[in-house]
Amino acid sequence: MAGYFKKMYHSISTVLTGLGITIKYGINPKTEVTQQYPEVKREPPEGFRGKLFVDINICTGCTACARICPVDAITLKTVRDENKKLRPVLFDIDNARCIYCGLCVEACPVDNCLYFEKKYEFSAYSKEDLISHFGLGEVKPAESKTEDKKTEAGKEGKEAAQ
Amino acid sequence: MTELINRILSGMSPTMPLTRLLITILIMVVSAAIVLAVSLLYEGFATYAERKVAGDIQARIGPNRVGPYGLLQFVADGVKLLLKEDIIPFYADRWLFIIAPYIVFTVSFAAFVPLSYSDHVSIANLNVGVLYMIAISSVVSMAILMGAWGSNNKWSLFGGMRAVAQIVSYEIPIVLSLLAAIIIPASLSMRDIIAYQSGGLGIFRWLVFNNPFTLIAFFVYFIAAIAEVNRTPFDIPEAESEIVAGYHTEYTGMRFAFFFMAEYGDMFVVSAIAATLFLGGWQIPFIGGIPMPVWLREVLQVGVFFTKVFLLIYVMMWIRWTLPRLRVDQLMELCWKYLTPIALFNLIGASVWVLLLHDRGVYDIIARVFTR
Amino acid sequence: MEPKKIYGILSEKFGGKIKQFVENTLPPSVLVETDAIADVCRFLKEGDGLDFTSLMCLSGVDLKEQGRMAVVYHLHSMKQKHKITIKVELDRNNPHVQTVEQVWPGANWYEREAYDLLGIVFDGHSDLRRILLPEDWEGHPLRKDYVYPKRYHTWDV
Amino acid sequence: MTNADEKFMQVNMGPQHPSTHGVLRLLVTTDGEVLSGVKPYIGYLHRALEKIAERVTYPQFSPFTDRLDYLASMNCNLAYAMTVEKLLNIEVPRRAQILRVIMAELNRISSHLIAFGSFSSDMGAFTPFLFGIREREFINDLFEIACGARLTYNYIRIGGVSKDIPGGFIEKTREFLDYFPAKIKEYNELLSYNAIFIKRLANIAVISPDDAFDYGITGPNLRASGIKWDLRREEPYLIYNELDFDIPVGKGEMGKTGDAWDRYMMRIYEMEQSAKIVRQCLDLLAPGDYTAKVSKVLKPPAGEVYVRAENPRGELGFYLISDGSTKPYRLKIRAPSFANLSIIPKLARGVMIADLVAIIGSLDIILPEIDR
Repeated sequence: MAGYFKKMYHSISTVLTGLGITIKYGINPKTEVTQQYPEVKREPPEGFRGKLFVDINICTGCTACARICPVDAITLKTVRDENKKLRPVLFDIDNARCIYCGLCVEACPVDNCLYFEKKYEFSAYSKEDLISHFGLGEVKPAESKTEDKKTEAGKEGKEAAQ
Repeated sequence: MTELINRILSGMSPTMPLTRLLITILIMVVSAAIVLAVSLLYEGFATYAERKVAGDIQARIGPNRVGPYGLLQFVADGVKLLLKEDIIPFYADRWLFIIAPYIVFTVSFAAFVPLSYSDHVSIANLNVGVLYMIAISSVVSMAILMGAWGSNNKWSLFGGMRAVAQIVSYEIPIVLSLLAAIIIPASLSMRDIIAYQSGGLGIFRWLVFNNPFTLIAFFVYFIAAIAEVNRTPFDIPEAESEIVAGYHTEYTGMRFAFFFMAEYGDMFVVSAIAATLFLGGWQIPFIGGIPMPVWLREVLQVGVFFTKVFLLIYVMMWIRWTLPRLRVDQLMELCWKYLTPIALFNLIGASVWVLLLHDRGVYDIIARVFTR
Repeated sequence: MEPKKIYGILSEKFGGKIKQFVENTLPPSVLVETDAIADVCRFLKEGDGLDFTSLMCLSGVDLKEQGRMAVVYHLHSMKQKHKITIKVELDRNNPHVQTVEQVWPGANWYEREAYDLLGIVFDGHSDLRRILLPEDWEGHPLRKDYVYPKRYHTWDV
Repeated sequence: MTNADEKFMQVNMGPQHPSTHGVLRLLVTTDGEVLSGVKPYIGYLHRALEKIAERVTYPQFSPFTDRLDYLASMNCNLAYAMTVEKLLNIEVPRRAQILRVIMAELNRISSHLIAFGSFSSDMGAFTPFLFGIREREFINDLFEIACGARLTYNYIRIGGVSKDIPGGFIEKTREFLDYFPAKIKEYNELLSYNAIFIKRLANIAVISPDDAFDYGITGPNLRASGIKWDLRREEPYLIYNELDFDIPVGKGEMGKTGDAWDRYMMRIYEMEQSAKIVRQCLDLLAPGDYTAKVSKVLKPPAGEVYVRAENPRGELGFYLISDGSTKPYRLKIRAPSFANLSIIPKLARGVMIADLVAIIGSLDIILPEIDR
């Protein structure tokens, strides 16, 4: 019988303790931590991995980024221009495929060439719209020798990258 | 309302039985429409309040997009539910499946009828008001089982079975604890019970303070009432982490909304019973004795009644967002091992109190000591 | 206990069934004859001072160049705090090995996984079904010569 | 579904069920509320990570480990990096080691916060989940400062970490560590010691030490059974042997040792210990290199290693075979949840449906890791 009442006391006291905590939050509006997203936007910190951006004018066309990409999100096509320099005519980054791992940014040998912007809102209505095109388009070629440096690696990665 | 009808009809010639009948029906329909409108509005705001309370407790804001402070959220929800596809499972028992939400909703709506909202505002002042409430709220369990069985879904069936077991069990402590209060005013009419609780600074004549037994009865009733309306920690019939959504797993759109609104309607009803029987109903605390115009008094009384009910509903929401859920057998254990015996002994205690001291409560005794 | 010593105990008990001790793996491994694996495992679990309480990992490996398949058992003792790798090598065309499910019940799922992905059949297993792939999947993807299907039911892959 | 024995009913719990923590399907055979057997079906999230590993280079696989146990990406990164380093014999600089410990332990806290939160919502209490998320946001912010991502960090790399922590990280972490203990106290008062919660969990699904060994259960679930086994102590990696922390073990405070409540409570205790470790590491942090010199193309010598690390959910093991090329020959991932889940058919016999939810939640499984 003593156990019966002890149990009852235990239940009631712990339930009341819990209720005490929740009411503290319930009546104090200062405890609210929600951010009103579309109105209030948080500033991403330095080094935030947002949308990839390529400064195409200083790109050397080395294809290091395309080779390291585990999910094959970067398509790169280079042409030698009249100075025998490799120029990227096609530089597509498929943002739908990108997993924001940052391997390409680290692989890029040129400072401030390939980097993450602080942009995190870039939804689109179709998958094609999610591909950002950075390529130079037509470059006056020295000789019509194009190289397609699409890597084999990570072909299966497509399915895994979400 | 009967009085109203009688008053109108008394001015008419007794030779027009058809007109009398029509007018009676008209008045009934109009008053039913008013109750329906008010209860729908209440249910809408209750869903908003539920979400807002949950938000407050969980350190977030809650609905704030539609209308000022998100107040029109329930309209948006309602429109959304109306536009949802109405799915009836192929293997469902169509008849049961379709009729169940209406029964649940009708029942919860019908329970608004005998409530006494103020001295003169009430739909029907039944002399068996409390009995009527208890009886009609039991029908819910049947309707839930109909819906659950009709869905032809195993999770629904689990929910339905749980709901019936739970509601039937918890009727007992509810009735026993209500009895402990009713024996003092010795009436089943809501109005009489409230009228009995006047005076005493407005609060000390409330039945909850009448004697220690009614105080216990109030808590027993309130706990059992939470179980009766299937809310956490007793929401096992729709425990979403266990049985998906319980009895309304297969319901969509407006049919689901009926179940949903009925839950809030039931919340109002059980809180209103608690307010009526234990917390003095529409009795205005402290300033009840001050003379004032009738219309002001009526408005104040309605306001006070709703305030009490909403406070109790707030407590229900507060409990819901705090506690984890009990298991089925533990729920039954709570009912049969704790609430029912306590309510039973409590009833005996209350009866002895009434037998010895008649209807004098603790306040009366203290007041008598001091006035002597 | 040192892995070398465990190897000593094992070869003393099972003789020729214990084929080889490979030290340059981590943890060092013992190569066991295929038909003795269940006995060896039971001994490893119940033997005095060995107490390999748990099977940490069971992996199938396709050794295509050698025309073999291997099943690798990473064992660990939480009582004695030592660990060892046990290996068996199977015929690649008809990989069969005894189950160790009776020794460590946890092996059940690992063996199903090895069966699913590599097609290694564990004799005596209580419930040898595919575990990760759909039951009607064809082939065993972790084999080195696995051909990717073009279609699965109505989907183009 | 046909069943020879009419007494039993077979129900599919999942793949879409609110409490199966992802896409786990359990074929449940029940007699009313009581389960007579459970058959788990997994693989709905199979992404063939082991096959992918054979097609990508060593550094390229690192982002995929994020997606193993996505609630503890840092720990998965760490285990993978350690595996490859073992193969390549890379010595990691001290600063990188300390940073790794800080990240791993912070991630352990954030993972346990989710475990705590999702378990509480399985048990029907929603508020603790939101509270857990709130604190986790704090840690996510820290990670975002450190590496720029909030969920899939890919921060710990072969040879060290991807970049040094920026200024302000240490202060912010200290701020979190000062703020956190009060919150743990709040969790305990709100949930851990709540009578209903204890009643739901005590003596449920007891895992005896022998069962735990047999099924290869590791991590908090093993320690809850009373076995003091933690890789951070038993096989110290990084700088764990210099740090002072306790390994909480289950003592059966509320029932038998190794019951669901013990398993739940291990996570609360471990959060406290992890906070303690992070505090010590912040004091130890001295300037230095954040990564060892690692060549761009990794070509480990042929060989095989099995390396494991203590993840929030148990021991994550990588069995890596290298054939001397730039790509792994075979990578087997020994996921802790895989082993932890395999005991469910044994535990879930003769318990109730609500208990099954408690068992899944208390084992704290995560499906991406199981299905790989």
